Amino acid sequence: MSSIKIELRKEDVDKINEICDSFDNEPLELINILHKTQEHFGYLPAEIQEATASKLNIPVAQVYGVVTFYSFFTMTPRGRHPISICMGTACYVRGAEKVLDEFKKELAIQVGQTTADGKFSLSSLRCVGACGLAPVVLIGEKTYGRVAPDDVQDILKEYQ
Amino acid sequence: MHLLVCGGTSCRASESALIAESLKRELEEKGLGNEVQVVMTGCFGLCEKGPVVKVMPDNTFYVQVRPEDAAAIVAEHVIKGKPVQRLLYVNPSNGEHVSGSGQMGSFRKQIRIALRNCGFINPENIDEYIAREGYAAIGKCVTEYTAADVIGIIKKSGLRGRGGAGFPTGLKWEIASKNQSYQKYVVCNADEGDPGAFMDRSVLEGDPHSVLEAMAICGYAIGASKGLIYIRAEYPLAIKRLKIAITQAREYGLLGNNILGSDFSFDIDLRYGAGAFVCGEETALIHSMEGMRGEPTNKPPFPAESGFMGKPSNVNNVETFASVPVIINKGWEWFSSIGTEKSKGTKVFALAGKINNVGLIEVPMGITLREIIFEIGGGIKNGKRFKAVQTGGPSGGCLTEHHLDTPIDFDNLVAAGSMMGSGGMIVMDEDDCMVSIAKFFLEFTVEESCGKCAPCRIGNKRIYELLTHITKGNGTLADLDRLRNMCNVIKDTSLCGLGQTSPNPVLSTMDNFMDEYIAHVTDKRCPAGSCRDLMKYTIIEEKCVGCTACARGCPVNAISGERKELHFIDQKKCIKCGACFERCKFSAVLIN
Amino acid sequence: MRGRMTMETIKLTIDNKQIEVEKGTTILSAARRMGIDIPTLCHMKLEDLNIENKPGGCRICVVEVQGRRNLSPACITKCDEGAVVRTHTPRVMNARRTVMEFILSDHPKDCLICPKSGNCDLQDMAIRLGIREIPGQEIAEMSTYRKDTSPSIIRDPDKCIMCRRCEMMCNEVQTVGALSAVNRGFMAVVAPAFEQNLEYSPCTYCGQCVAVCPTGALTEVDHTGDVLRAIADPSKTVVVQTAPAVRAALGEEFGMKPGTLVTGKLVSALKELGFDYVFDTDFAADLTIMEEGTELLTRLGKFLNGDRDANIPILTSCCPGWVNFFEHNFPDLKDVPSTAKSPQQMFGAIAKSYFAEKINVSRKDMVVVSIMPCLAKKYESQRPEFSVDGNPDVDFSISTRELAHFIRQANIDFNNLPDADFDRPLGESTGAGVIFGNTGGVIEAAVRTAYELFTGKKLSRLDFDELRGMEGVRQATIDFDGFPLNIGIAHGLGNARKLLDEVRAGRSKFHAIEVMACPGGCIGGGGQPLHHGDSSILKARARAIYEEDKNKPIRVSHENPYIIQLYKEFLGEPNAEKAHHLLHTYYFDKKAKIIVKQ
Amino acid sequence: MEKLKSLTDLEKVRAETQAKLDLRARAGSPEAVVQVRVAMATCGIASGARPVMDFFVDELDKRGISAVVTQTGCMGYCYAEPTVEVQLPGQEPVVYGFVNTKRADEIIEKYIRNGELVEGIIPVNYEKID
Repeated sequence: MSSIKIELRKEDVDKINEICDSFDNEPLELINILHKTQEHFGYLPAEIQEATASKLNIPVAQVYGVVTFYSFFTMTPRGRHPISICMGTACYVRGAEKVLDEFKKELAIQVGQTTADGKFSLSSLRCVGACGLAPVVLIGEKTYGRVAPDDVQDILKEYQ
Repeated sequence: MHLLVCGGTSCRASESALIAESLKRELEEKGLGNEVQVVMTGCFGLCEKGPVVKVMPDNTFYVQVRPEDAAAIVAEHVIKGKPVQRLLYVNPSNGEHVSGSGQMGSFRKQIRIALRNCGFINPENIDEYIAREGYAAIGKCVTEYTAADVIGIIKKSGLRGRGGAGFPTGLKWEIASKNQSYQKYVVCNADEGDPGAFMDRSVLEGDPHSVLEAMAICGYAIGASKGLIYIRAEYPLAIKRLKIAITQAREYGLLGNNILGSDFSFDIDLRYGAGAFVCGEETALIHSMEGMRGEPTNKPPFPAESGFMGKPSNVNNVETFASVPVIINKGWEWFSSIGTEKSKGTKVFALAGKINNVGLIEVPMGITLREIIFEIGGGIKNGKRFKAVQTGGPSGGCLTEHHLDTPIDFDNLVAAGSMMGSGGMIVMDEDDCMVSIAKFFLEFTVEESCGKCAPCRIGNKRIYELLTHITKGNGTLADLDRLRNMCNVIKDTSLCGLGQTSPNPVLSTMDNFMDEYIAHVTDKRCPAGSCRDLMKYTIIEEKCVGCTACARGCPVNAISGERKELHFIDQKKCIKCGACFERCKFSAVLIN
Repeated sequence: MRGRMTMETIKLTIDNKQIEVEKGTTILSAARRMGIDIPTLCHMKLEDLNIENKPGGCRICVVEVQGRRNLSPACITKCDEGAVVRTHTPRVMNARRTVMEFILSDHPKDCLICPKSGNCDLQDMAIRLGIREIPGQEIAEMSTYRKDTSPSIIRDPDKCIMCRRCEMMCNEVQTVGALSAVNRGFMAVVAPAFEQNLEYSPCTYCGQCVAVCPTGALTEVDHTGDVLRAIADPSKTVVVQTAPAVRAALGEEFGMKPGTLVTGKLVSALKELGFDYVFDTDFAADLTIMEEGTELLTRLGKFLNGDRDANIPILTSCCPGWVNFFEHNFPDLKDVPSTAKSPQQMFGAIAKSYFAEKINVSRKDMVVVSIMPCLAKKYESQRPEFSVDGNPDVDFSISTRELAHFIRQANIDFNNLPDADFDRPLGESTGAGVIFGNTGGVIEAAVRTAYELFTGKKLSRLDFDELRGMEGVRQATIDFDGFPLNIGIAHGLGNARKLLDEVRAGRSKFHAIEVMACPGGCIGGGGQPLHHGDSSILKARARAIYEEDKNKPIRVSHENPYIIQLYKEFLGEPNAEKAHHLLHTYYFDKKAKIIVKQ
Repeated sequence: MEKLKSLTDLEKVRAETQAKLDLRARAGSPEAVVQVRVAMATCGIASGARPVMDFFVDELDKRGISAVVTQTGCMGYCYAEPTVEVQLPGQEPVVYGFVNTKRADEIIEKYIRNGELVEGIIPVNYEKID
């Protein structure tokens, strides 16, 4: 019940206000607003959620409830090279789990985490729809198809 | 002149390479090597009649060709221009030989209705859509038909929702049309989330206008002026093309006020999903569109009564909408002539898994799994044995050999313990452990459950844990009873469709592959050899030469043995990583 | 109200018995009307208060409806014509049991040492369904979360069963928005933003979440140990005050009928417990009326003289949950509420000055304990502005529930205690002080005094029925001898928000507004014996309060002889300097702030 | 773009576009061109369709072949992505699978220039409805 104070840079506050204004500060647009905000900031830390809630005049608990409901939203910054492993059924039956395990082993992080140097982050995602290439791995914008666990080291080397 | 020889996997297995060689040899001998070329092609989708040879440009089609037939084809057809009668395809309906592939439509297994423009038109060019009768259907509706007429056509066409349970589309529209309100909404569910399904994405990327047009038709029918497309944020290309399409349609006045000079006005906006499978459920989808957590609510009230912003809303999925304009253009009689008695038209499937021709296919309802898998799909990859096909994604079940000849439609799939779902079709072979497959789907459900109701939130987690327990070799027969009971209760008591169907992958694998479950719990054995914890690595005495490669490669030093002597794996230490198996050059490591 | 018209009715069969109900009735209420008690867990309905929680989430109330593929939740399924419903078939019983096993498999099993033990809806349900084992518990992971202790409320989210009652109270009824469902699936739970402590949320500590929590996930901070130690300390003089609503509810904890007044036994028990002086917060309520009433008349005078800055309407300020609420949500209006402290704090201030001097005890050797129906009082007593050199005016505030525990622990046979009287001077009160416990009571008490002071005439009647009742927002105009005084009343913070929005917009027609954070007022406070969703309990307590008022020989605050004496001996005049110093306070802007970094 | 205010307006756009497309495809017509359609759905792009499309655009231009290269949606042959459909004037379109820049070069030189079919054709395996 103590008064909450959050610190943000002016340009960040301005950006959040601009995004909210562009949706007429309409709480119904919360998900679209969060999409835009995450697109800009890369992630949705607590301060940004506070500022968004304050601008939209809704409880921040509600914003947090929404952020934690949808897997697309993240509160941790992603790595410079975000790695996503498709865990769709087609990829799964063609061995995506083993590929994921290999990435975990090589990077020593779990799904949802970022390496200490901020270089890589690991996530699994639902079908990307490239089932013909299963198993599929996305690093940033680049797609790797028919990935075998043995390929993982070589793939990571591209980003050394 | 070209001779096309099918080089698809299953034709290749039946000597298509030899056929091509023979043809080339015959042509060389006749001095025609330069004029007639022999070309290997991809699969014709006719594997059962393979190998096939097609003669271009006259499109003659030969089936079940043998290398020794090459001489006849060259001598008769190439030189004399007379088709070799005995090799022609026989139309099964009348027993006649068919020569041209143009007359062979009947043996092509696929009909493209929802996908009619995908791969033909430039999706970013509205003129190309219009050139293929685009927006003629909405034109027809606003000028010739009343709203009731349109609903009548859709009802009579027999179109059922392609998103899952197959609710009759016309009926849905009718209910929404009867609920009076100054504002109603047409919602397109493009939150395709089944792992292994991508047909909606393909339609939106390849033919976005067909969805826009259909939504307008629906709006006209139910009396809505506003459409919303709820689309996954993970589909950036589809979003981009939809935005372009909406802009172009607005520029032409095909969206907006007074469409084509009529009194009817309709416009469409996009709403983005944010990665929650449960938002495919229509009440959850509506809450998500309202900026809230995508938790479903009890039905009734249905969205047709109280949907987006509490207003009557009609929700259909992408593929359903994509089928609508053609029905208006070509008539309900045409549409309802395709398919089975209770399931009309076609269904798009995303065929994937252990199959040769992974792809997006559209087939008439009533086709058999055998035709899909062994003809269109080109059979099982690497010549393995077919084991099961999973349809309906996490809500569906596994179908087996017994179901291969069952005509596929909404009701037959449900009767077989699966469902149509959105149309993912994952083929599995002998190496796939069905307990693990069930576990895979439950892991997905656990991840995607919204958490609102107890059976889905906790029950699915408990099923997942028990399946894990079983795949680790710790299960008992009593656990199987408990598993089944939990599944039945979750189905019976969950709040929304996600929970009500989530145990299906377990129940259907239990129904069809009980022996595998029993092998896991009583013999502590995984028949498919895929459950790592149940694998046992041993060294075959007769084959081991004592090279020490396995021992050196073992990450946990579980292998002992002197050089040139028999090695031994300590089962207590073994972590079943398989390194020894991979390293042994003498196939002396046995997995069982 | 709608006129009497023929309701469309529906006939259906439940457990082979026919019933006819109004269209729209749920299976649950139809069944209950027939005496079929379908068990529920998440569902909660407070009749007449317009409060209902029906997420349909727990699935305990499922029943079989002929022709439906799946079982239906009785709480949200409306009756259909001709429906055939069965509530205890093997299929239903198995489903109910299995679902209950699921819920329990993700719930800690420390019932023996849980603060809710014996008073827990989940425990009762496990007993009712005869759960004897939880199959698979040995391989079942439990969802666990960080615990949180605030000045008033303890959260143990491990025990949350996602019934959503607290979320509904916090958001829909109170519009506080401190709690929300967060996460998804197995890890879904109700929590403040970022799963942080309530202290860093807009929580008002109204305690309505605690009042409705069916498990031990939300409980009060227990201060009885501190009180016990203070009593045992011979160097301390321990003074206790007890709030009006406590006497109308405490009996329930000892098996008495709701609405039983236990004032005399309460005093006896407190004496048995060893408090040196047993006083009544009602005394301080009378004092509040003197101060607040005077403030009202002063502002009204200015207002009637055309002063637009007179801060009319005046808002009551006795409810600490409400004070927290406007500090968070309406800081721009912080000059509008009365500056009068709450009765609890007035009592503390007077006890540690006037009374301490009287008995010659130094401030630091006096411990003031309050028995409150309220959890926000715990926080209020800890506000720094209510202390002198770090010594709080009220040392400990314990709830009605804590007091009941305390009495039991002290081996006191409450039911057979003789009645006793409060000590003097701070134990004497009027009927006006008593009715502070009900919604509308503060303003009624204020009207009784203000009328006589404003008009100089005696009231011909003391019961203002137009100010009473359970409607969330009420209004009345009282004729102040020709001047129509417009009064607004809200209980439940969501209702208060409606009135405050009008004040903010300058559209309010009221001269005075009473706000109580809790539905029903203090009798429905977050520290009261749990009502378990039965609103008839709240209504019985309200009746008891009015009954106590009726039985009091003096029923207007300014006639309380000890109040008169207090002003004469110590304070001087209401709102005068000393009174102002001791009995008035100021408010803070607690809205979340964004600090811009350069 | 002009707003289409009636069915007649719509029909006009349809007829004009269709005529244009027909002219492109008709052998001997003054506007006859080679038409290359690259399947550019997510799966195609993921498999490398974009560089293939760029290759066709650049190389056909460089090699002086009058052609129209457009993108289109998924053709359904996911196993054979990237897929490209080539239509020579007056001929049935032919779909090639597994097209990389090397195979694109072969398609230009052999098929587009000389009409010789190249290995890797994907036969049409479905019925059209028009």
